[in-house]
Amino acid sequence: MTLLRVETLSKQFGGIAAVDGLSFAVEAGTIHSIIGPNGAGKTTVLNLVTGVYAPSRGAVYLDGAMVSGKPPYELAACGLSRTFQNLQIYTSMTALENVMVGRHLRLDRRLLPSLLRFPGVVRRDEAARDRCIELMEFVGCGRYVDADAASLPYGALKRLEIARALATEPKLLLLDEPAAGLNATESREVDAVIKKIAAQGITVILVEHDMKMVMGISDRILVLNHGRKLTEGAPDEIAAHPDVIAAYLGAAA
Amino acid sequence: MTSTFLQFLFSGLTLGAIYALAGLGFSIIYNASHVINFAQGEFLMIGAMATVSLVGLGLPLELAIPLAVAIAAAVGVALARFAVVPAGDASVVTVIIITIGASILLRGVAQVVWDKEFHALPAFSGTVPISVLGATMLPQSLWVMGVSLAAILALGWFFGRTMAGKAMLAVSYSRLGAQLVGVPIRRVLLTSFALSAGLGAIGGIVVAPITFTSYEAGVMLGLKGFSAAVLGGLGNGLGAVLGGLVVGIAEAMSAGYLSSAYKDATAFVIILVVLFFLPNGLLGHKGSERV
Amino acid sequence: MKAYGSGLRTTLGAGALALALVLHPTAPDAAEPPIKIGAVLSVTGGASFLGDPEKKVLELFVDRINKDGGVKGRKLQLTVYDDGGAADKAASFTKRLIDSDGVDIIIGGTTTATTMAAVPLAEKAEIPFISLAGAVVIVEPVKKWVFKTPHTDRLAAEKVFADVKKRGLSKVALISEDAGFGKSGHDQSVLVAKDFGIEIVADEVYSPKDSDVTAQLTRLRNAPGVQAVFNFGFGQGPAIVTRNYQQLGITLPLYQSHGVASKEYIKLAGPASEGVRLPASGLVIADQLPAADPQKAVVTTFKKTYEDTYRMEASAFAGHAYDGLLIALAAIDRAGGTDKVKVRDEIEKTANFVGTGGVVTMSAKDHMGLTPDAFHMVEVRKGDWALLD
Amino acid sequence: MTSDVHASAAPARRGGLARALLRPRTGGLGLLALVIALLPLALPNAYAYDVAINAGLNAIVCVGLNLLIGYAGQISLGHAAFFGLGAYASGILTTRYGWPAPGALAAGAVLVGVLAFAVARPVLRLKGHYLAMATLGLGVIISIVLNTESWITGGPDGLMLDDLTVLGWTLAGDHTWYGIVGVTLLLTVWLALNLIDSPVGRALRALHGTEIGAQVVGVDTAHYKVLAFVVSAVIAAVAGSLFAHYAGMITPGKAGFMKSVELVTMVVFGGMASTFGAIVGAVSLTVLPQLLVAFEDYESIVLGLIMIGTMVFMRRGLFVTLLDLAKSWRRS
Repeated sequence: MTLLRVETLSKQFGGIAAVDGLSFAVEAGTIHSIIGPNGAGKTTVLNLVTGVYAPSRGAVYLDGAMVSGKPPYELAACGLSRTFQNLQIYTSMTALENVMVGRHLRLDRRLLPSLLRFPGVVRRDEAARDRCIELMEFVGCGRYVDADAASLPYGALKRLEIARALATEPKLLLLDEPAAGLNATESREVDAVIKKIAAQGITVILVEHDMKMVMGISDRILVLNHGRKLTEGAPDEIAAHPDVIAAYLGAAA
Repeated sequence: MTSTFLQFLFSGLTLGAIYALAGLGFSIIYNASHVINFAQGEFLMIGAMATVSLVGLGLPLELAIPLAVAIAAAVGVALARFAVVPAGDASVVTVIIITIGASILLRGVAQVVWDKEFHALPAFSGTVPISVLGATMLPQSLWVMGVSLAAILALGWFFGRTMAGKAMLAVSYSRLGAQLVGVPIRRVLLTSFALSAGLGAIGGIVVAPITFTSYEAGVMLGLKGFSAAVLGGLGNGLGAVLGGLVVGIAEAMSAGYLSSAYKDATAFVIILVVLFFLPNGLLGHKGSERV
Repeated sequence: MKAYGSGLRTTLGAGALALALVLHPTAPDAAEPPIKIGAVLSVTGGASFLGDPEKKVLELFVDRINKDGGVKGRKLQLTVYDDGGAADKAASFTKRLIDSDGVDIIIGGTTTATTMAAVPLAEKAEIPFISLAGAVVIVEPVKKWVFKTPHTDRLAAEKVFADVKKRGLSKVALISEDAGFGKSGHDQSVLVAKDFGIEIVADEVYSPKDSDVTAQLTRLRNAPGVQAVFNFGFGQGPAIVTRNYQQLGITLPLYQSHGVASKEYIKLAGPASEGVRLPASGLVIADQLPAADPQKAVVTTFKKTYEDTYRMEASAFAGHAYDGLLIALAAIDRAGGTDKVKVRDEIEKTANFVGTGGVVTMSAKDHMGLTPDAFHMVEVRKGDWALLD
Repeated sequence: MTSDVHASAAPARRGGLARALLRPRTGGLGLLALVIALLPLALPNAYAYDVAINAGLNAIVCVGLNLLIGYAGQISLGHAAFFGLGAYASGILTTRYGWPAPGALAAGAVLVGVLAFAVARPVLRLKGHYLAMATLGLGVIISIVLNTESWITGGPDGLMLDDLTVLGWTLAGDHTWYGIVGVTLLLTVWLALNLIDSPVGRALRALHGTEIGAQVVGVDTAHYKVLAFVVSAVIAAVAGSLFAHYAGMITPGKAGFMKSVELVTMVVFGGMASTFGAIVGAVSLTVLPQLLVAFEDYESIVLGLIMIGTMVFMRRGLFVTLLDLAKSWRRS
């Protein structure tokens, strides 16, 4: 079953096409990676899919319904969640509170009950707290529960974003370079977390430079170059594809 | 009919040029530090009050003006050195409060050093009105407009052609980037305050024959200057001038055709409407969020 | 009463220095508690050019009277608070004077707004209160504990309209400052215009800090049938009006209010002020008063004392504070102490008191005690005041 | 980052009673109640009560404004206008139309709420200094209307109010007003603390950190900014109503730009994103000018120096910096 379908998607910044007529589809329950050299338009694709940017042309369909043009918070309600290459952490909150914001849509967020602290609000908050602590343990930053987010090391913040994204209970999770800036051990740990997420039935779109990780965990890989699809296929097909090698090695080929 | 309209327009241009001069200083400091200096109006006041008192001491105007500008620039540097630089990377609002504190301090010093009276400077080229198609304008208004124009040209030259100006521009685009290529951030900041205070003082001096001056004169000029700078687009000198003219003409037209009680309100309504459609002002750069 | 009044007049003639001696020639008894005088003035802010001289006057004369032994053998103790022109601060400081400092009498309220904020407090605490602000509302209706020394804006409007009428004109355009003094003056002008058969043909306002009013003046000039213009305001505004008036080449007679009756105005407005008429108190034209004028001695002495000390012109506003202080002290002297009820009664009985603002005779119905005669119509000629009547 | 955030996030059930007492909603609120209850012992006269009541009223506004500035990260240089509108609504409805005071207070709050809601969305699209400009403009426009329409507002001289009567009882006197303001302050603080530690409050703090980061987990950032704006405006309006009845008069100056700046200064001075910091800021900057009167002509010089000094050396505000200092001192 196709969860996400992207059709002739284009995005222009001042006349320059960052993404140009891109089409692809993501099957439910798979790990679908997007790779490509720097400036290929990977992050732009993620921003277009999650509603951070509005597409110049083309459309995005989630579960068959057109969702392009919707703002990110509405897409979150549709089951889309993501992490960021440049971390988007709420630095004035604790680590746990960061994850709890991920529960936003699942909590009583009306003004009056919050102001008057209705018992229902408290009860659901408590439940959310427990759930979020579990999630933090799940991604491997359980020991930072009470810490200020600003005091967390970089690697932990990357996981914290994953936990926050998971807290929304997404159908589709988009990870933007979750291993960037991590050392080898940390990378393997994140690797394992992604596998566990996929095992729970959550579809994952992964943008990553760490080829070892991508080749190891992806069901399917989309290769971008200059905002266009270079090729798409299973990891072993991609590894052998001459265009991919050329693109990565530069114009020499 | 035409002469009435023309009279309102002259009135608006006079006001607009005054606001533009007040607004320019906001832009310079904003460029170098992304600080909104709420003590900017006080620089104008210091320039005018210092000139008044130096003239009172018997100095000729030609000597009093550069001295007063130097005094204001020194105050500007001191403000940057002792209040803004030590604040370092404090939040925007914190720095705003610091500059508000500075404006209170400078007004306090002014009322002790000088007095609480209103003072007038003699008009530079007399007070015989210039008549155009039945409408009149004072020669001093031309001085104000001329100085605004000269300031814009001088700033254009400074930022476009001199090393110090380019360094300042570099800082406005990327603080870190500028630091990496060896721009002395701190000196740029101090220079920007000196420049902005000096320019403010010149503005204060040329408008003093029209508006008079007192230790509190900076409050109104600061507020209007801030409005002009924001309306035009922060960090854009040409924008500040354009913003000043829009506010000034809006006030005069409103006082002339609508209601003198609501002229300030009309100006603010225009500012609000412009900002709703152009959230970064008339000539401001469109900021994009990178994620 | 009469004897006292004339006694005081002679002392004033000899300067405040002699005042205390006549009031009480014996040396003060150290055991006597001081007479506590409180003042809430707008020493800073938009009305600082009113409040600052007021404060200077109170300090100067309290100091002098103390040097000469005080009143009834008791020293004066002055507490001045600066409300910065803000009404709520004035209310707060008035409370402080009453509750914390325990003063015997309050002088001040530089502006109408600050006065009106303090009035209910003084009434409630039953403490004599002498305001230095202009508007009629302060003493109309009469409030038991509240008095004022300056002329009202209504008197000024009446004086101006009488002069307009004398010139055979009847269509007047108003331009007033959009704040306390100007607004109140404007309202009073509109109110009394009818009594003089004067028609208000145009009505414009400006903000206290406006730097150009040519747009408003252009509208006034274009008003049908306009014969004279009357500007009610104080501070820099009237000077800007005057300059813009000349710039536009308007030749109709221009009247200003008593709010700008100081040399400062002529200095700021420059040659544009030639021919401008306004109502002024005797103090403003001290040197031009005929020798026979009852105020001549008082205003000349006051002016000299103040100007010798502070090296700046004694404005009418400084005079209001002087009048307020002396009326208060005279009442305390007559009351034989600081009993608030007695002092209040004595203030109300003030009669033929010659102050800088005019000759004051109060009554239960009149807590100001000045008549239109207290004003002189003056015209600016060659950069100085010329007395018209 | 801040005291409130620290403590509120700590799960109480794991900390037990001692930790619960350190939480702002229990310990902090209790301490505040204690201070309010005991302060009268140290207030020698009516003037001291007056300062305390004004400090309390400012604190109420600042606790609300802090939700917007400190927590949601949106500056407003126009909040005095909402304070003023609340005050004028009370004044006009009770004196000119004979409304009962509680009805007038509620009407003022509703009016301000509706007005704030109407303007909030376009205004809050703006960021940083542009937002500051727009809120400033909004405030100035409102204060000009209050100053000009003297047929109903009394113009520059202001409006006089009668004593507050509720159900036949006349509420007057410093002690009564101290009580009213004290209880209102406690209530406001309780509401603010509740809100901060709720899904709504977390959404506000999240969007302050990063708007895009908040949006992708489902936070409609525009909606929550509007919410914070409206809530803080309504709180300001209520405080304004109380002020008008207490002071017995209201002038346009109370709604003006300078008052707005003063309010923001209080919030930042005490410490942004800290409810108790806002109170400390409001109280310090209400009391300070009263003390500085002793400096006479040098008053504004000293005030300016104190403001600069505090913000340079305690960038995060008086209360927050001192609290952090106390914490690190205790730890070491």
